[in-house]
Amino acid sequence: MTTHVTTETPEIPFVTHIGPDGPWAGTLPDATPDAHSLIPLYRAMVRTRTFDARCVALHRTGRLGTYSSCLGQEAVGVGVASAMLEDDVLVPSYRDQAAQLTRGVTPVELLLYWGGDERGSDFSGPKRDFPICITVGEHSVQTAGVALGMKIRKRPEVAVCMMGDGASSKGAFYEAINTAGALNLPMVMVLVNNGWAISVPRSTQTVAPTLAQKAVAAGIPGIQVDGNDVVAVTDVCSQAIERARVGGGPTLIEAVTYRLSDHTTVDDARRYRDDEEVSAQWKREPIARIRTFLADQGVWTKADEEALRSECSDEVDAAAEEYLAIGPQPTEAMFDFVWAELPPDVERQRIQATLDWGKDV
Amino acid sequence: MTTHVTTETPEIPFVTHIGPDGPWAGTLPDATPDAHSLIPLYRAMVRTRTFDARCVALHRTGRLGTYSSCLGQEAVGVGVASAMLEDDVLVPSYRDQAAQLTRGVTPVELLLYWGGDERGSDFSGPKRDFPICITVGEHSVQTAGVALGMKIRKRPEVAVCMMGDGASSKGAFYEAINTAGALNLPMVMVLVNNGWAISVPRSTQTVAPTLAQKAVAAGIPGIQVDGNDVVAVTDVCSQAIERARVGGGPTLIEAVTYRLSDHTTVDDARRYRDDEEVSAQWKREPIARIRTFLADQGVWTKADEEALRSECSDEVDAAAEEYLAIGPQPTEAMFDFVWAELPPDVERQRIQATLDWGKDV
Amino acid sequence: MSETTFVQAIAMALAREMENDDRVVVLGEDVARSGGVFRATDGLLERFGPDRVIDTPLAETVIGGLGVGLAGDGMRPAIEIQFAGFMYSALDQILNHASRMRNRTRGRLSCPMVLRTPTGGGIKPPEHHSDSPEAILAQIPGLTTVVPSSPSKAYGLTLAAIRDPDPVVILEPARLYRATRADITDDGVAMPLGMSFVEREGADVTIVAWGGMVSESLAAADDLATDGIEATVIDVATISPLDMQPILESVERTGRCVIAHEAARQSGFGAEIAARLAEEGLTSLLAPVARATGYDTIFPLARLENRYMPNRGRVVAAVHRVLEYA
Amino acid sequence: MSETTFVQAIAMALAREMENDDRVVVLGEDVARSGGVFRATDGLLERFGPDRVIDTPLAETVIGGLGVGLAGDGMRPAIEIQFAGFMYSALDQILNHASRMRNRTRGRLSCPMVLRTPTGGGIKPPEHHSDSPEAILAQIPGLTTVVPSSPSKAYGLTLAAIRDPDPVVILEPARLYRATRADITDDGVAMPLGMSFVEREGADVTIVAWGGMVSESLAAADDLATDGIEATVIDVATISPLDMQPILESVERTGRCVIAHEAARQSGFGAEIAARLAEEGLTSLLAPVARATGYDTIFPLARLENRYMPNRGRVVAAVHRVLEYA
Ligand SMILES: Cc1ncc(C[n+]2csc(CCOP(=O)(O)OP(=O)(O)O)c2C)c(N)n1
Ligand SMILES: Cc1ncc(C[n+]2csc(CCOP(=O)(O)OP(=O)(O)O)c2C)c(N)n1
Ligand SMILES: [Mg+2]
Ligand SMILES: [Mg+2]
Repeated sequence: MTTHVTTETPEIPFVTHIGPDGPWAGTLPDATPDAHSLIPLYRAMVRTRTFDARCVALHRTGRLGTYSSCLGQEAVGVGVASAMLEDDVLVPSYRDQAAQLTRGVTPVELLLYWGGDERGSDFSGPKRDFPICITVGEHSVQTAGVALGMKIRKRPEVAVCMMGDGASSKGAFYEAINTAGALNLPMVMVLVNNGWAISVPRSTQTVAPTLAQKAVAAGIPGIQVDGNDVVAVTDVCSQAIERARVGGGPTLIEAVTYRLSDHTTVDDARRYRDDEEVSAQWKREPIARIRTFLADQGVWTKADEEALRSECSDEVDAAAEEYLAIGPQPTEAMFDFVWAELPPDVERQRIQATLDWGKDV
Repeated sequence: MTTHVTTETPEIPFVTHIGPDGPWAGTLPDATPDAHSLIPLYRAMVRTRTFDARCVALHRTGRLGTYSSCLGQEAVGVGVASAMLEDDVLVPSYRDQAAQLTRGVTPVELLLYWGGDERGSDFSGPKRDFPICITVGEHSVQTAGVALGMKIRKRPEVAVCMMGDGASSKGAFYEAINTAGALNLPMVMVLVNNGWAISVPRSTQTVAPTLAQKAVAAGIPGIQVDGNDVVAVTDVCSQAIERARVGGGPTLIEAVTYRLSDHTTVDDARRYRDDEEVSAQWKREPIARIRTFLADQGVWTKADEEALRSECSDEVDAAAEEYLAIGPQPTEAMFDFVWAELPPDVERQRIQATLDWGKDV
Repeated sequence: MSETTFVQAIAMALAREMENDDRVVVLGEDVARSGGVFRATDGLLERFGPDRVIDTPLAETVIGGLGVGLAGDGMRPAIEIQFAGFMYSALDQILNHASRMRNRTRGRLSCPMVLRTPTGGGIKPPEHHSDSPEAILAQIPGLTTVVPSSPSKAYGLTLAAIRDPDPVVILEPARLYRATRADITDDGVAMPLGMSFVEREGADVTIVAWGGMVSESLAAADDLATDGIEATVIDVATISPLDMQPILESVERTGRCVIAHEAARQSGFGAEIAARLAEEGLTSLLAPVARATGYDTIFPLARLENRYMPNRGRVVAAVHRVLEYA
Repeated sequence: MSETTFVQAIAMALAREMENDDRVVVLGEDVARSGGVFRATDGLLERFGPDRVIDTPLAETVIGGLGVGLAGDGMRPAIEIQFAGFMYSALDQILNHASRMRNRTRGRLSCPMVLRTPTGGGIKPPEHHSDSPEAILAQIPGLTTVVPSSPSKAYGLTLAAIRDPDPVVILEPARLYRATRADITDDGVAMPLGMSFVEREGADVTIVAWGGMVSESLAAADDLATDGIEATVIDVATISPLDMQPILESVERTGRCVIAHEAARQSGFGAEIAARLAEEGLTSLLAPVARATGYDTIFPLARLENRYMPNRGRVVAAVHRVLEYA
């Protein structure tokens, strides 16, 4: 007699509303009930892409540090941010500019950050949003902490974490979703599966056919969404966030998208992936399909498009100019935010450092 | 229109052959094809329990350190060890005495270890088995390393990790099974779900209805087995191990058992759990049911039982006596295995230490 | 009458501050239902309920992360790691996140979390239960690390830690939990962080210690006194930021210094104190500095524990060494 | 003609030892297909195939654990952590397991693994990419930690590390990867671990440095020489176990010592060296020891990086301080 050791793979829903290949069938979801409601999302995506392209250009000319482009992933961030309320808290990774911009982090702040200036994380807009997390996946557990605080204070708020497919291999990610389930936290985890973690393809991270099914380990719902369909992302995130808001617990969302850019401005992706893969993915990119849809629906004209383009580049021009005009912080800025009150010995170092370097820089 | 964010919970097989309530139906599995083949398993369980009780007694009288009893969990360890070949490698936790004893770690070695002497981890039997892991869950990732080495060297060997339900909450556990899946490693992970992690019940660790389903996150098979049924444990482990041996990849096994003892000899479980729960679990304990079965099958007599009991206590008596006669290591033993070659400065410390304490202790 | 143990003093401070400030929450493994494996959170669940006293899953990274997330968004978490040797999985959270939150955001966010964990040897536990990682923590700017050495300091420094606007790690010497008792008035008065305490004054030698080594050093001072040697004993109490002033002042008078700690010698926190003496107290030194520390070996299992841990005898021997120096 | 860069020297050493010993395997994030984000494992996949050069999932705990498991069962893994600042999730594996395996099993098992990781500042990267955690590692008995300061040391010490019977962490100064070149013969000759190297001799002052600070210190020595000040420069190279002998001997001659490192000052590894001087070199010291180090603040983002990192100028200033001391 043998006992069969098998496990069925659970069926993971995959949500898409507006695909890459034109004609769309059926109604729109509640979160974006008509074509007009999609215009802000479309605008946010174009704004992000304009900003993103400028960042890459600024790096090329030595005026910005290493920068991780979100080219092709704009729908995820815009969808996530659109589904959030102001009082919700976003805990982002380094490639979530789309969400950050849409939540009100300013282009100048992001430029400062990527230009190597801590002031870029002093967001004037979403004051409670966490700074960008560079240590892959470690912010997932912090998001659980933010969500726990919301729950303890009985506030109708939700904490949202965004991170990559690579990050889904980190133990922290699992501890975060498992604990969010165990404590029934108002948390939404968005895995931005862009196919690559630097040079490592998604298939190397795990043999699980979907990342969404990792939710099963935590006993929470998991869902896959077309991450290049801003309508689908907004829909799925809205539902997950609203469910979390009313005590329904956490959700894991896998947004399937693609990193059209290099990993960062100091990476050359042609060393490890085929051009054909990239060109094929350009057909799925998130902006064109919505533009087509909006035009088909008669709510978006060539003139609208031109106006938007020049509005976006004007904004980004102005932001770049402002950013470039901001001098570095003075030397003592290294000391001024390490502790609320500087220990006397470090105060001595501060004085020495400012003497060494002179105060005007 | 709304999209329903739901995930079905996968069906997790639960394997049991010989339940607590007598009559057993059907044939025995391949790994233990007839009643005679169960006798060694039964003997190993009784031996373990005898040893375990002695350890608790030795602690009570101050002759052993803190000790974590495996009372009620004997079937898991015996089943796991019986399913392994000599050249497989066990990476155990602190409550896996049953598996260790069955693999050939001697009672004296275990007594030395729990008596606070490093020589207890210098196993004379299973020379490649890893030492007991105290940092919960951290050995899971090491097991993946052992398995990777086996795979690289193309050896027909399997690495087996054992750990608790609490350990299943650690990120290391997830990284281990996910990586074992990704690299298709010959590894078997046995989660010994004994209902408690010190004072924290299984239900606090996760809302996942089973621990076995955590396998879904790694894309590997997961299965639940009645951990108090040594036949079922041996069956399921044998299949998983043999599958791994021939390149079929890792398996996650959840063995459902119960910690009948306190967490350790310095814990008092009555402070956090009900006596009724414990008494109810005594009815499920693993030894009586096999004894009944063997007796029913006519392969085990009262005389056999008496002989076994006295054999076991004789062995444990002798072991305890031998253990108690072993003096502590000399002071310099603290130095002699830190590096293969002691750095000169530490050599000076070694000389100083031996002078300070005198050499004969 | 002395009646409060070290561990009860901690529970008292936690309860006091939970009473004072409803942002304070306690979380960790076994802290709620069982009140902590050492009883440091005893009674808190009953008193403050399951919203504020939380048994987490067994996972140190998320325990650290819950602390960072809670504190970064306005709460005052006091998290427990069951033993210092299990803290390393949370180190990324402590080092890269908790200690840097204020700096990274230019003060927009901060991280007033407390991480409590038992430290040190002396209780003959299983492997990995005797770590003394204070020197690792001392390398983390933005983090405060304290090691109370008595019930009153446990009470006062725990209160201060919870009230501090930045992250604080409290290393609690496990061997003191029940070994020491004192009269403590639960008056909610904190002791200052960032201050070394002179526990005893003597003109012949300065002994610097913290945590479990403070009582050993005081005992050593007693032994020395019977030989007519008068020692100053300084309890560093706050490892970082270090208050060097009393040490420098004392060594100016005594000219001789012994530093005692349980951790291995190399790169232990004693090195920093000795270095500061070599930088700022060189002219005071009449003899080489001596360190009475754990050896540069692995903390042994129970049977050799006493051979490893520096004790009053080793402190006395070190004092004789620095005194005999011509 | 000088032609091998620091990072190429590492790749060369890895290839050499993979050729020599088929137990050697390389694993980590991006090490195979891409040859490492800095190219330190360039060409290895092509040469040794996917069984021995392995891209792991993005998970530092399991990368550490794979190392421990492989090494504990007879292999010779050389794992890569992409930046030192991401090593903390693997610290439990390094500290509790890799470094203790031999001791815990009384020599039955050992853990000859190598962990390579870029360290230090100077490349203006994003946050968390500039950590210098050598003093954390120096507190771990049973672990060897090296910081090569040149292409030839990178080659020789990497070979030695792989051949060492115990775990070795190699901290590779990222700013040296491409900044330095040397003529290297790929002869498979290792350099000794556990040895400090005198890089330059001078009678006036001893400068002790490692990694990226060695070239800054040599540059400082050049600057000082134009003022007639002759400095000895010692490259510690192996942080732990520390070879103090050349330092003590040099300070005996010079009487003055400056220790330079990038990490924050408090409890940095400079403290251990200064402490050893206070213990064993006190009579040699004609002036207080000085440390030219990073400040006790968070390593800043790119724009202030140069303000944070100690450089030849700060080393020179420190030398003047110890020389001016009467
Ligand atoms: C803990 C940690 N390990 C390694 C790195 C180096 N690193 C930066 S980005 C990256 C890949 C991340 O991939 P993914 O999570 O898929 O996000 P993506 O970059 O694709 O958005 C790696 C390995 C890091 N920043 N943090
Ligand atoms: C990393 C780590 N955290 C905490 C502890 C303290 N501790 C020892 S056993 C234990 C509970 C473990 O529960 P489980 O994994 O279910 O195993 P069991 O003891 O039930 O066999 C805890 C929290 C530890 N040893 N290691
Ligand atoms: Mg990715
Ligand atoms: Mg358990």
